[in-house]
Amino acid sequence: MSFEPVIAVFMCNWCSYRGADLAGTSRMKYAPNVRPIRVKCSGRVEPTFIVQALQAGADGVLVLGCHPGDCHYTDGNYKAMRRMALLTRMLEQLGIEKERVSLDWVSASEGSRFVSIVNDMTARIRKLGPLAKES
Amino acid sequence: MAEYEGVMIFGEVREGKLAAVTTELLGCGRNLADALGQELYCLLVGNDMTSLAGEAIAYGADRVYVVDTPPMKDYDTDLYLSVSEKVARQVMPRIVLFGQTAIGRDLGPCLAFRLGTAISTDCVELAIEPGSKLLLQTKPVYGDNARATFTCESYPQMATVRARVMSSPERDGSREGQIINVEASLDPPAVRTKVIKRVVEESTGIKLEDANVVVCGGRGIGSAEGFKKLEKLAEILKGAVGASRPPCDNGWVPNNLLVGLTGKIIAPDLYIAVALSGSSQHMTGCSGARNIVAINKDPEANIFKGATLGVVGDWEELLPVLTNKIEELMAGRKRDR
Amino acid sequence: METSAHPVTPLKEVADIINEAGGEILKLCYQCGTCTAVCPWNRVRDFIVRRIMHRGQLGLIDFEGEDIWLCATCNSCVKRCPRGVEIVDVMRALRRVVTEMGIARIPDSLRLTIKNISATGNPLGEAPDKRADWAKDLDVKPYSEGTEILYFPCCIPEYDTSVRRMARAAVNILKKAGVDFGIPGSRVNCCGESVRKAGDEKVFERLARSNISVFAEMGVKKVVTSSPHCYHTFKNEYPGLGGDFEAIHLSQYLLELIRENRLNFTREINKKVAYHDPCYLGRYNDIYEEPRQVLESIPGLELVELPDCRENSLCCGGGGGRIWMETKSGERFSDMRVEQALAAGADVLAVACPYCMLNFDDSVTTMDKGNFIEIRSISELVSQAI
Amino acid sequence: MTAVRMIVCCKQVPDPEAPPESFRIDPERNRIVLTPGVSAVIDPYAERALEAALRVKDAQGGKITVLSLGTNLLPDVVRKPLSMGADELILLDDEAFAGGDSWSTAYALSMAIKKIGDYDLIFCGRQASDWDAGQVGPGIAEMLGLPLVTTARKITAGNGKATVDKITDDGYEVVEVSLPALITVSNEVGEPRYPTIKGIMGARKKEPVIWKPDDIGAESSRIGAAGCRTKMVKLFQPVHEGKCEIIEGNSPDEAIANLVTKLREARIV
Amino acid sequence: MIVARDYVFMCSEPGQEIIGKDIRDLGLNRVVVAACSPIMHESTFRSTCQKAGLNPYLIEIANIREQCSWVTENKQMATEKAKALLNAAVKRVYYHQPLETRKIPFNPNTLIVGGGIAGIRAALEIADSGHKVYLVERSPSIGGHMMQLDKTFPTLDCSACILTPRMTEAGSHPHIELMSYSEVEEVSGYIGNFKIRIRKKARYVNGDRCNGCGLCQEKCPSKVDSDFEAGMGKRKAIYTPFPQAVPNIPVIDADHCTYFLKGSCRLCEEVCEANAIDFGQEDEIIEVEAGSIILATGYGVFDPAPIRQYGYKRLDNVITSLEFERLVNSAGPTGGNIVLKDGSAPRSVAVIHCVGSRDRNYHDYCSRVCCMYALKYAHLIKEKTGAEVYQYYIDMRCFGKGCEEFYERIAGEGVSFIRGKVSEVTDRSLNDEEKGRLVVVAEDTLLGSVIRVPVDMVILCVAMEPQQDAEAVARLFKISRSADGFFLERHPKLDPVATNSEGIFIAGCCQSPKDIPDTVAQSSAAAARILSLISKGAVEIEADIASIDDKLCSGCGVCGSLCPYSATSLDEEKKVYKVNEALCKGCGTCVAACPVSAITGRHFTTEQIMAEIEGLLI
Repeated sequence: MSFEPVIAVFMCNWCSYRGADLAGTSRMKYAPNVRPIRVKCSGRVEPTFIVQALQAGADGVLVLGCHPGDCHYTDGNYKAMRRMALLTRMLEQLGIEKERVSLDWVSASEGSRFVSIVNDMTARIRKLGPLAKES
Repeated sequence: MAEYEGVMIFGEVREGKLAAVTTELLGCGRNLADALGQELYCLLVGNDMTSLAGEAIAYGADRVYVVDTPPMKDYDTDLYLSVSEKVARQVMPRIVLFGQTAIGRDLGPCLAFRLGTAISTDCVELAIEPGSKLLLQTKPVYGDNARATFTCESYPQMATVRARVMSSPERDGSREGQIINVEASLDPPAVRTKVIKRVVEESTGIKLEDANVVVCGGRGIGSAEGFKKLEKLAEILKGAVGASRPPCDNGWVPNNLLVGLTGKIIAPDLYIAVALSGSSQHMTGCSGARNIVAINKDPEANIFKGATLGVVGDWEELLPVLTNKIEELMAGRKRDR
Repeated sequence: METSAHPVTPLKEVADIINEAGGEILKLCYQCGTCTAVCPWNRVRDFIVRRIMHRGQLGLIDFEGEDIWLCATCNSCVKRCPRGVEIVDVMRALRRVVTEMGIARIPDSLRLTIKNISATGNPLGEAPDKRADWAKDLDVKPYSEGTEILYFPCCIPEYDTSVRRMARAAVNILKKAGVDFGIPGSRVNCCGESVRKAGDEKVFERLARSNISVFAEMGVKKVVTSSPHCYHTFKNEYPGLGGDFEAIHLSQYLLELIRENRLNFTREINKKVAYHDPCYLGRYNDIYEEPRQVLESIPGLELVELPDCRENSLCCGGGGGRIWMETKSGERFSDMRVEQALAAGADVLAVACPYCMLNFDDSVTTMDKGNFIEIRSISELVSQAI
Repeated sequence: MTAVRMIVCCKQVPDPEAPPESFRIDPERNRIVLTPGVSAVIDPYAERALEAALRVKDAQGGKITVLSLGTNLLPDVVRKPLSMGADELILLDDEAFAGGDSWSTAYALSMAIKKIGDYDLIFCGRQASDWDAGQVGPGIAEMLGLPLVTTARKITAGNGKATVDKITDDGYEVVEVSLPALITVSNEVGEPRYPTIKGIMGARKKEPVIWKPDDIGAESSRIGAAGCRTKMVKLFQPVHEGKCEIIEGNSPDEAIANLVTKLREARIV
Repeated sequence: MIVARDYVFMCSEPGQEIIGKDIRDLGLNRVVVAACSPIMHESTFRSTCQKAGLNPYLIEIANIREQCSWVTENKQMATEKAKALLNAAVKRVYYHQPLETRKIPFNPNTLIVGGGIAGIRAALEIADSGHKVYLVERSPSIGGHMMQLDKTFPTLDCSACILTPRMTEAGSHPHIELMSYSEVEEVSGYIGNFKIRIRKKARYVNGDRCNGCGLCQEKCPSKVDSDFEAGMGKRKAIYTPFPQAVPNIPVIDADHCTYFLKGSCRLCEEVCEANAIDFGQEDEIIEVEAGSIILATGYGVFDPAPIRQYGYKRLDNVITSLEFERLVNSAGPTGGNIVLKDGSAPRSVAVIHCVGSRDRNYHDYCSRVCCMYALKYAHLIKEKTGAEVYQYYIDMRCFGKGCEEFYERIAGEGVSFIRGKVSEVTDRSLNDEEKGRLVVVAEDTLLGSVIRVPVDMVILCVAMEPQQDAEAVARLFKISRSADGFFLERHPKLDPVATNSEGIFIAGCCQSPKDIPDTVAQSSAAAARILSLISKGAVEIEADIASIDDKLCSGCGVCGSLCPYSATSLDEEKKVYKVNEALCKGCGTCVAACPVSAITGRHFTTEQIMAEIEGLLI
């Protein structure tokens, strides 16, 4: 059997979580590999959450927020973006491929976009293979 | 196998005369017999054809086996098979040849199987291999994309021969030979087929795709009247008229005469292309022709690329001359017979 | 089918097969008829594209009829479809059903052409080892590793003497510009575009994969094509099958050469030239400007526009395998196009596609307009002026 | 009217419509080499034989068993008769059958037909488009002792006999033949039908029966290459002169005279 | 864990009762519900807990419907995922703390943006109940698109006649502060306490002095295409868009005013007896406060020029529907005469539906009103000119009250209906009949043939589209837009009036294309929602906000610099930062950024999230 990754998805309460809900109410189908975590804003996602997720067994982490400019809290998603840059360096130090973590935008009306992002991510991580866990 | 000796050809009768293919077979059989240093036999089956045995001798047969009886008037597989089997077993020829005709392609294989030997059909070349003295039977295969030469080590060695590939010998009325009448001992239960009706279909104009000769005109013909001249030549050659696209488009000829990739794809023996340039579309339709003769005033025309023989010049001058010459030739040929 | 008096039951199976063959997008069609009304066929005869879409939705396609073979894949309808239905793909799917399942006759000429391409790698069924014969006397080398550019003339100019001139002119230009290039040899196949449009996906894939591996083996990085069909296929369809090289159409490349001052125009062409946008360059790939700019850079040349131009260009009728099929006199788009060019007062109808060239040449001949207008490829015109 | 039990012999051949340039000969091994793009098809004459059988079935009802002998039979190809309306497909598919000639083929087929047993009519193509021999039909008839009608273009069957329009050199004959009988079918029978989608769906559900030499009780010395009575000594491609000979002449008359002479010399006219 | 239960409709009354009973009977101190999305029913279950005496924040929801069972094809995988989700919720709920919500006062003033029929209607509803409304309109007068329309379907009553009384009412209402020629520049705050900055553009006319005599407009030498007349007529550089304008105070269009362009003229100033012209006027920034906001910004009109084959702007007598509205209006530039560019009356007219609507290349959606107004045009054309009318439609959509009946009536008037989308409007003629006319080419899909109809006038029924600045407006008010670009409602069925931003409502065509009755209904609904908020007098604010542990805070100020609401500030005395709970919205940015982890984001604490992560990735 081929490798099936586990992907933790942090979603902001206002846009992306609702976008994911819309995918559900529209009965779209997507990879079952994702594990959703609701936060109020993508700006709340700390790098340690992501590292924790990777350590706890996730092969990839997706952070989804509102589109730039559309943040419910004005600019939380920009802050998430800046934190992402920081995180990338951290991952390098930890020897984790930076492709395993991705930040993207999904609005409340973009159920199908959510689906395609999730599916793409799953495919990408599937290609990368399982994350070598520190023993 | 010393007991198998001589070359036997199966003779066919058309309109009270020896069929053209039979004289061709006699010519070819003669050569084979000479190569073997053996005799040439002709088997004639039919009714009321006493004079023809002599004809067969005049064309080269040494011995003629004649089965002349009313029930044999017309061809019937079972009847003919039983008498030819009888003759073959009796005479034990080394080689048996048929024309590749309706009869030949029916009777030939049946007889071969009945005699427990093999046959090559539709041969275009026959020869005796000098060493083994076996019959080399060459026939086109894969739509004439290739030719194959066969031999067969069982006897008699049999083949059917395509019409018009062998030449008829000159008739020599002074030749002498032996005529042997064979009793047809008919076995009625063996006849399981019955011909109810025979229909001769008048071939009013030969269909383009079936014609052995096609005279094809292009845009240079210029008019429907022009095509009349092509028709005349086609008629003399017992062929059909074709056209490239412009004449069809212009309504000089009906659309079903279109030769080309998008029209009829034909493979006649002779294809005479008159005043047509020979676009690749058109060439695809006629490239199967064995011989292409092109008449065009433009020496650069594409048609010359695919042609075997070409004449550069104005078709209106050349065609009437050609038609006359061919007419003379054909008339002469008729007189020869 | 059209006149069946008894009730016809929609055939879900057929609809499913069409879907499988790649026509699933046709479900979106809401029957507005835009496709019919923009289809050039309807200038010469009825061809109700919309009805085919609806029949396809219900599975009531008439596979025996000629309708499914008419589409010249000019893409006019697709460009305008309000529902984004890829009508050309639907047509392709219908043809696939016929070619793959063998449930109806493929028009003879098309069938033979597909077999030719399949068996010999070119539509004329000519010997593969004669592919480079067109350039025998031109002192051109076959492509070898390390050469910058593969000039890909398309099978038609390579094998059909009547349009050979467009490829020979291109060679002349490339040589004069000092371009390091080579031409395809016997291992290269037809790009497969028309086979694919004719519905033979398998043959297309085989040709494509073969070309891709031959190109890869020879280290081809950049291909300049004469034909928009080859260009489109290399650029948009080969990558999906593993093709990894750059494709550029000759007209684009000529403009590059002109901009880099590698072509020196020494002669004037004092003629009115109308440029005909080929479907596969224009509507498929949005290349409208480069060919015009190349023509405009020729000294003395006056460019005139035809009434149906750019994204509304009138198809020559040669796409989608139509080049291999008979089009009745009076129904040929190329005749209309030549009329348009004549009406526009053009001395030359400039083309950028071998199919267009074949069709227009043919139209000029059958319409007997050879004394009034010339059909010239852009490469010929440039070659003449340098 | 009783249902007619029919057997149709169908051969898989390289597509005869493939262009000549796709044919090459391997002179070493005396074999035809085709480019990979040449597909295999049911021999067009055999397809017409099947069509003739289907028409009998349409008219009188009946059962059609298709019999195919060969090696490397392609499922998609040999299944076609099923989708056209045949009821059953039997394949004689074994390496032992390879390299046969008309004799060994007719033998193997006749053994298979014996095994099938119940039949009224056997159909073959008048010849096959590859070797154009036209012997297998007569051969089977001889081996099974059946009456034979060759080159048929129309067949009606029933009441223990068949009425056949048989093509002759100058027209046709209407022949009555007692059943069982073997008929070879000519192309004049007309275009074979196309499979219907329903037919294709139905055919997908039918599995062909595969018989090996032992299944039909065939002697190994009489099948395949071992059973050949002919030997191919040479296979070659006729040389087509690529060059066109331009006939010259000082006048049109002379040019044409030269042309006609050439034509005559070459025995073209 | 004490108890696990399975029930089909947990959110139903009996379902909730099960939870309540267990809390009471078993003394539960945490509850996990594995059901639908928390967006749907978190508040339901919170109140269930509250009723049963448990703090509402001690519940956690595992979303195993929208984000699990509905989206997963493989049943086994779905079950695995559901297990993980449930496990996470259980792990997380352990760290939940009881939290208290608090109430803050609600400002009863309302801001309404957009003075079309939607804004006017809502403003009147609210103002009539005695509450203050700020009605902000971008153009010089309220009235919106409805003012431009001639007749309204299906009743055919005069649009202006029914609208102007409402405009006047709004203009003079004691509780409505009308701010025309004004635009919102900045919005801050939150439900109950919005602060809005409004730019009042310079009119160069003193509204207090102007008596609306109109002399200035008469004398002004500079003529400009009138937006109101959809380019079919002209106005002056000093103008009111139309005679019934509210307020009836002209504005000077500085871009076209001779004085502003060339430095001299001032004719208007000369003729104004009231001395109302004030070239020195400048834009004014006004700040207002409001508890709630209604966006009624309306729609834009699709420009059909990119559909080149229809010839708009290239061919004379190809006009848009809005242009036709002005052409046919008796107050319009032709006095209501339907005429061609050359002044003659058309003999036949083609009306093309769905121009820019239901078209992937432009807008996917149906604009909903075109079929009906197209029928109205047929009637008006027939009535006024007797010309032949051809309706080119794809589907006739006549679903409103009285609309199907209207369709029937118009059909009876002898209009030709051609089912097919027009492929081309051309002036290239094929015969004498077509010469000099417009030829409409389409497949009549019912006939199954392509037909060419020569006509004199072509009316393009253009799509309604989001206002050009819809994106900027959505950003300004922090609301979302749907895929089509219109403002997104909170729920497509159950809450079409609210947005995802508390306290901000939408009404009319800024939400989606709709006709006048639907617009008015939605406006009234928005007004009702606001009145209910006002009547509560206070707004509950979420408890899940930030708090700073002053023992840990180093006073670095990172939180203050990051907070979009400036909700943290330095306690000068303790030298630590503190949270202003009325301002904090709980986004958690500061929590994530605090270098010494002194800030806790309540209900989304690091422990809670960590526990959830761990639980998810079993």
